[in-house]
Amino acid sequence: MSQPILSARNLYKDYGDTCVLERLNVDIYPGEFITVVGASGCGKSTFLKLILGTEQASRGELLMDNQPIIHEPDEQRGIVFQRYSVFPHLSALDNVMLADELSHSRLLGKCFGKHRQQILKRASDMLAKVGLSHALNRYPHELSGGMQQRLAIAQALMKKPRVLLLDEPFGALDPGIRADMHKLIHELWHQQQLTIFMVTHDIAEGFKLGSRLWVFDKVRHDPQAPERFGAQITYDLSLSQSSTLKQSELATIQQTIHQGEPSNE
Amino acid sequence: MSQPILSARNLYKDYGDTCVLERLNVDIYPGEFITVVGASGCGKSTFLKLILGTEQASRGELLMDNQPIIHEPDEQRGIVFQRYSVFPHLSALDNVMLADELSHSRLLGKCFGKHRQQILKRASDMLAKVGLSHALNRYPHELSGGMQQRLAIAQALMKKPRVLLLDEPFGALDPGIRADMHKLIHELWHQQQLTIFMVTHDIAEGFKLGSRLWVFDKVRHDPQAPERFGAQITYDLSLSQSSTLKQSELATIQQTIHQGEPSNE
Amino acid sequence: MTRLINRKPDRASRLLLGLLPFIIIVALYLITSQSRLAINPHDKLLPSFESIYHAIYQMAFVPSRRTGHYLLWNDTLSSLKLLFMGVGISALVGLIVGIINGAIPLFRAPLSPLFTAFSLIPPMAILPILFIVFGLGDLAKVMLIVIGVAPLLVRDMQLKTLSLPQEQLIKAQTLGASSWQIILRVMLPQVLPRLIEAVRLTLGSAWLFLIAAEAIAATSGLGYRIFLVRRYLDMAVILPYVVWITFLAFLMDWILKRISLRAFPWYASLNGSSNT
Amino acid sequence: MTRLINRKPDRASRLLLGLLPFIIIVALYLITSQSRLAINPHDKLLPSFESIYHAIYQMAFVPSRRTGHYLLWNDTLSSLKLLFMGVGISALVGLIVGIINGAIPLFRAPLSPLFTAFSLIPPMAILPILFIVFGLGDLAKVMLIVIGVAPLLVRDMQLKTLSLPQEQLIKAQTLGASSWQIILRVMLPQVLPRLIEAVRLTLGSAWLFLIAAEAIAATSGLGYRIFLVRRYLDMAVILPYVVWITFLAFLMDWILKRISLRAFPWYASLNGSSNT
Amino acid sequence: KPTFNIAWSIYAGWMPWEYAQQSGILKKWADKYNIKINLTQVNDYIESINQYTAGKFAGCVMTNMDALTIPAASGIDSSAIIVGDYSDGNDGIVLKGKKSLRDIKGQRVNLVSLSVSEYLLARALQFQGLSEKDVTLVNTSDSDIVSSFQSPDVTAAVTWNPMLNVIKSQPGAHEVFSSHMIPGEILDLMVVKTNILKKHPELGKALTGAWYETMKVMHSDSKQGIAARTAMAKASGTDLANYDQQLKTTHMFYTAQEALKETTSPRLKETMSLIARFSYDHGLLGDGAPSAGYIGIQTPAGVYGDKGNIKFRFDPTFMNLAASGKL
Ligand SMILES: Nc1ncnc2c1ncn2[C@@H]1O[C@H](COP(=O)(O)OP(=O)(O)OP(=O)(O)O)[C@@H](O)[C@H]1O
Ligand SMILES: Nc1ncnc2c1ncn2[C@@H]1O[C@H](COP(=O)(O)OP(=O)(O)OP(=O)(O)O)[C@@H](O)[C@H]1O
Ligand SMILES: [Mg+2]
Ligand SMILES: [Mg+2]
Repeated sequence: MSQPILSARNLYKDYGDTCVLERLNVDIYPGEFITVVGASGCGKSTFLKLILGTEQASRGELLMDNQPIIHEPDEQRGIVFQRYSVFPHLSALDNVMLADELSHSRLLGKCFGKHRQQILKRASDMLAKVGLSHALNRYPHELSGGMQQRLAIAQALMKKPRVLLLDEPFGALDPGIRADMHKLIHELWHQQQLTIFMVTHDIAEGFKLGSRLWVFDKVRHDPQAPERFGAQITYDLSLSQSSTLKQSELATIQQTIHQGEPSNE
Repeated sequence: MSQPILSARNLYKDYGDTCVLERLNVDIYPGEFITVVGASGCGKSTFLKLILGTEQASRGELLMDNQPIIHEPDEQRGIVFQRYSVFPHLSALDNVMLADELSHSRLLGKCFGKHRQQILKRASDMLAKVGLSHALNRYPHELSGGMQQRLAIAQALMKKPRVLLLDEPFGALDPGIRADMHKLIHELWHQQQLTIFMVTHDIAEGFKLGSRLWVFDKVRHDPQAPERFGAQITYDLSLSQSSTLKQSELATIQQTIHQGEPSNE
Repeated sequence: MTRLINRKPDRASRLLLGLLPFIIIVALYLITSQSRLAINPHDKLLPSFESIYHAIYQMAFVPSRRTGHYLLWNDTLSSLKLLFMGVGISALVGLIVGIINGAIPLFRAPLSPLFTAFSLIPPMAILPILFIVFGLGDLAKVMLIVIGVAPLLVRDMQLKTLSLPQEQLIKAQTLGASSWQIILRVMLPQVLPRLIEAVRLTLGSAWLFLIAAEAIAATSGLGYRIFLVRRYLDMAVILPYVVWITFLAFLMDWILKRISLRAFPWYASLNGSSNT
Repeated sequence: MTRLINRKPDRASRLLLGLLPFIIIVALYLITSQSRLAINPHDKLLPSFESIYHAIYQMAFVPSRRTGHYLLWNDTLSSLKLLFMGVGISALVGLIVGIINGAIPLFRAPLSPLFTAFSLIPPMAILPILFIVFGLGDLAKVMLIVIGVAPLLVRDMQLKTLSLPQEQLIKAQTLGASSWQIILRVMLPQVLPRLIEAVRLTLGSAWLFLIAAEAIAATSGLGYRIFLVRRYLDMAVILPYVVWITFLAFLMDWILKRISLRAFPWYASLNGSSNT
Repeated sequence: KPTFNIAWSIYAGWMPWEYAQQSGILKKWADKYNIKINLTQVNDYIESINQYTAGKFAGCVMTNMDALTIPAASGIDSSAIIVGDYSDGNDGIVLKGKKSLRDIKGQRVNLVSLSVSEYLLARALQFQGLSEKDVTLVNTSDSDIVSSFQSPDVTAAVTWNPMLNVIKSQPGAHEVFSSHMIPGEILDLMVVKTNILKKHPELGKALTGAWYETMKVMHSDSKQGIAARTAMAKASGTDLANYDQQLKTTHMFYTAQEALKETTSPRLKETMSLIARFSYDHGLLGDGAPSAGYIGIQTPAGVYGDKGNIKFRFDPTFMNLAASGKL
């Protein structure tokens, strides 16, 4: 197997006295599609932020290509959030063109003339890939939720990121549109040979999309001080072998995820 | 069969030149659970508003108990929206107590002493029914989306409405929580012998919950003036017989619903 | 028996109802004015409509004997010039400092408390200091507006910049944007419509400061005229001037709203408050 | 090489950086003051810290020989009394008229245009009229504040009431609420925290009007004192008074913010703007 | 008890009113005539006259010029019952860096427009054979004239005390003209509405009685006199030395006899005609005024202007009573 693109070594993350993530040791290899499930508030987004560089590990290290990861978002790591991922003041085309414009014009962040034409071409192609050819000049608020997420993905892919991070990207979408998006992201994963790390609340989605599924959960509990221990990766399933998963295990996972939802307390 | 609780007679609804609903003729009987699916913008919410009384028919009539329906929301018709259904400035308990307080104190809309105790008792019972006993004193913003919708249902049921209207009540919820809510609403329907009218985007939900499923769709199309013709009820299925539904029909319905979603244009 | 909150007047009655209070006010004025004038025909407090009309005619369409200017237009021009300069400079300061404060924590740390303190100082109290520092010319008046308005705009722009979703900034960074590029292409365009909105909200204060400054030292201007003719209680001039200022204020507000709707079509839909 | 926008000073350096501009201002003052005093020891423009201290001591801790009052406290009390009355009345008017306007279309139709027009009139321009109508006592000063502030509050409350989700009003009606009950139990409590916020925003204008009014007709008050000693250019009194007014303004803002957070815990989470 | 509201504002020659109130002298005289007098201090001089004109006050202190241009021009028949002083250097023109009045030509002059300051300037320019066209007038509020004089772009100002003293003491400032050169033209009066005075002559008696008793106290150099002047100084926001200096340029009529002499002299009528013409030229008599004499001014030496439209009267009745000790 190739070199891991990301590896966590004894990784801890605390916020003050609260331990969120505890002693993570794990490798991610190029081309994997990792889906992450877990109870609400167990630290999934936190782990994603560590990869992104907006948060730093409290102890241990997170390596990218065996180098300490850069503590700031950069072009190697693309991201799509559940919301606010596109720029409301730019049309769909401008949103997608932005990345190239920024790299070609360090001063103005805006290109003109021939350069612009080239970038425009690339951006239109990308928008065509995500099925937005008919909405090039619309503003995000004129797009439906599903179209906005397509746009966000197209925008992120323009930079050819080594890792694409998705934090519940389809959480706000209706079931029908969600199914379309699943198809799209799966196609793009194959076509562009991406490494994808996706957080989701929907375990079915996790199984359906991923090549590998993680479950985050607390192993140790201190009833007096629930914030004392952090979450770990309790299941790490390679989904090609998922058929061997026992029914009882599946039920456990299902339960794990839902225990964070307060309505079931 | 008993008298219909609601009946539409040649009902039309126009907004200016736009015809939204066209010649509806239909009866709803007490105890039915009607689920309504249809493309986005086809007039599902509009029909619900007609029942609620916040909109009036342009032509034809809408009868409740064979009387013209009251053109203003009242206590006979409870409602749960997708959002904004509970009062953010009241705790869960106060939200549910509100209905009784309003009817007992016309002037202040607030009860004290013994009265208050009685109402409090009723409200707590109702909250227990929807599984919110542990969150009596929390404000809505301290509740998860699912809990807020439970609260909204509890609030609406305090008035024992003759018809309970639900406009995509679970549209904003995660799949896991959604399943819990399905169970809850089904139980309440049986226990309280409600007449329920529910709009949804999720066709599976429609089939699973309802005793009768409607599909709204435009029958006639004028390519030059798409706003000329309104939607009608193209399928009206009694779900006890739904097993006889042909696979091809199901596919048609599925497609109908999705044609409104702009991302598939 | 629909509820009161559900009873909606139609367009025509809404218009009529809207005019009603103004008609009542005018009628009340006429009655009291006439009864006062019946007692003392020289009364200047509530002049008759004829004298008001005469005064307007004199101010607007007859050149002044002393200077040869049409006083109303001259006053309006000179006030508007100062107002535009003051508000323009404030907007520029507010935009630049506000964005920098919002974007860069190292600037925010020293500048934010400073501007908060500034925004709390009542500008009228430091008028003497202003006159000493900036003289008595137009500069002092413009500066009074700037000192009164700019700190508010700075704070508003800073808040708006800070309230941009963190996700957007992260996204921009993953697209390779530098700090400067983020300011230029992500923050600036999104903050601009809010600037117009904030300017609209502070326009009232700007007028206030301008009138106060003109009352204290000036040779022309709308506020100057009002406080000058106050010396002989010439309400026939003061009243139309007040109405005129109110109209100008309304016009500016309306124009800014139009501009914002035109230039930033995406903004109105994001933010219901834009039709304030 | 992290980006500038990502470099965040820690608590201690943030505090230091925050103090920095104030230290610079004080230092600059000291230097220019000393150089002026070296040329002319009687210079009143930039008094030394000793004379300022002496003036503060005289104003705050030595009873006036004439009246036996401690002037600073007396002035503060008299100003605050008027301010509270003016702002209080404005808040009440704003709340009541604003909610009624927002709730009942039949009232909104005539009242909304009226208050919009009122809110555009610059109160300074009608100051002479106000004094004539309301006399020279406290009433005129309170009224100036009310006329300047209340229309803004009315509009804000009206907008806030109108912006309550339609769904809530429908829901309340399905629970059997009458118009009055909806106003009382749904609208009023949700609009109250916004009232506090709006009052905070208009407090600056209220101070402005108070100071302007006190300058024209008063026998005590912070604005009065500043205008009285202005004739003698007694900066040793003016400067501490300005700082004191600024501090009072800050204090009031802070207290209102606290009250809002305490009394309406649900509001802050709904509305990010409450930590303005 | 009939109650009367009287307004006054801060000025060297009017500070005795404050003392009369503080010391109880005013109340004593009011009680004597069985009336009640409320004395109100108004910070802004013009506002006090406006209020008087609008009907909020029965009486008000003002200069002869303002009495003509504001109440009288608004049709309020007013009587000056006490002539308290005339400005004898209390109003002045100050130039920065220039020593002669001639140098004022072409300058921007800061003053309260349409006030006695402008009258003083007009008179000064007349002496030099200049006219107002030779200067640019900048209307400047009296309370801000001092601070504005600090700025380099202000080079000329016309104002009155106490501001005048502060400005004069600035380095480089020279007083090039003062009311000392036009004695008796700027008179400071107690003005009462004529109709009220007719109905309640006891108001005039009480005010006049209180005034001259205060004058007596203040004029002496006894301990009591110094205490009185110290109180007046404090009330006007300054100290005794400064206040005494202001009094030096105020020609107070400490006795009723002195005041009467001024009031009954034919010079008063001439002065008033000058002022009426000045006011007419500046449009202060209103747009409807056909001539300077449109408003009749009654003085003991005769009426200036329209006898059928007398709105401003110098009424020596009460000063006469005071002089002859009949109050
Ligand atoms: N900046 C922060 N300061 C303190 N605690 C934080 C911070 N960010 C997150 N936390 C805490 O860390 C824990 C994990 O949060 P995180 O957002 O990673 O959860 P999550 O698994 O993404 O949950 P969800 O499914 O709701 O998105 C939570 O308990 C949260 O309260
Ligand atoms: N107040 C209104 N004025 C004019 N047109 C309206 C109004 N309300 C709704 N419409 C139009 O009526 C049509 C039906 O709207 P409605 O909200 O009932 O659709 P819907 O079926 O509920 O759609 P969705 O699934 O998106 O909620 C839409 O085309 C909409 O634009
Ligand atoms: Mg998360
Ligand atoms: Mg709908």
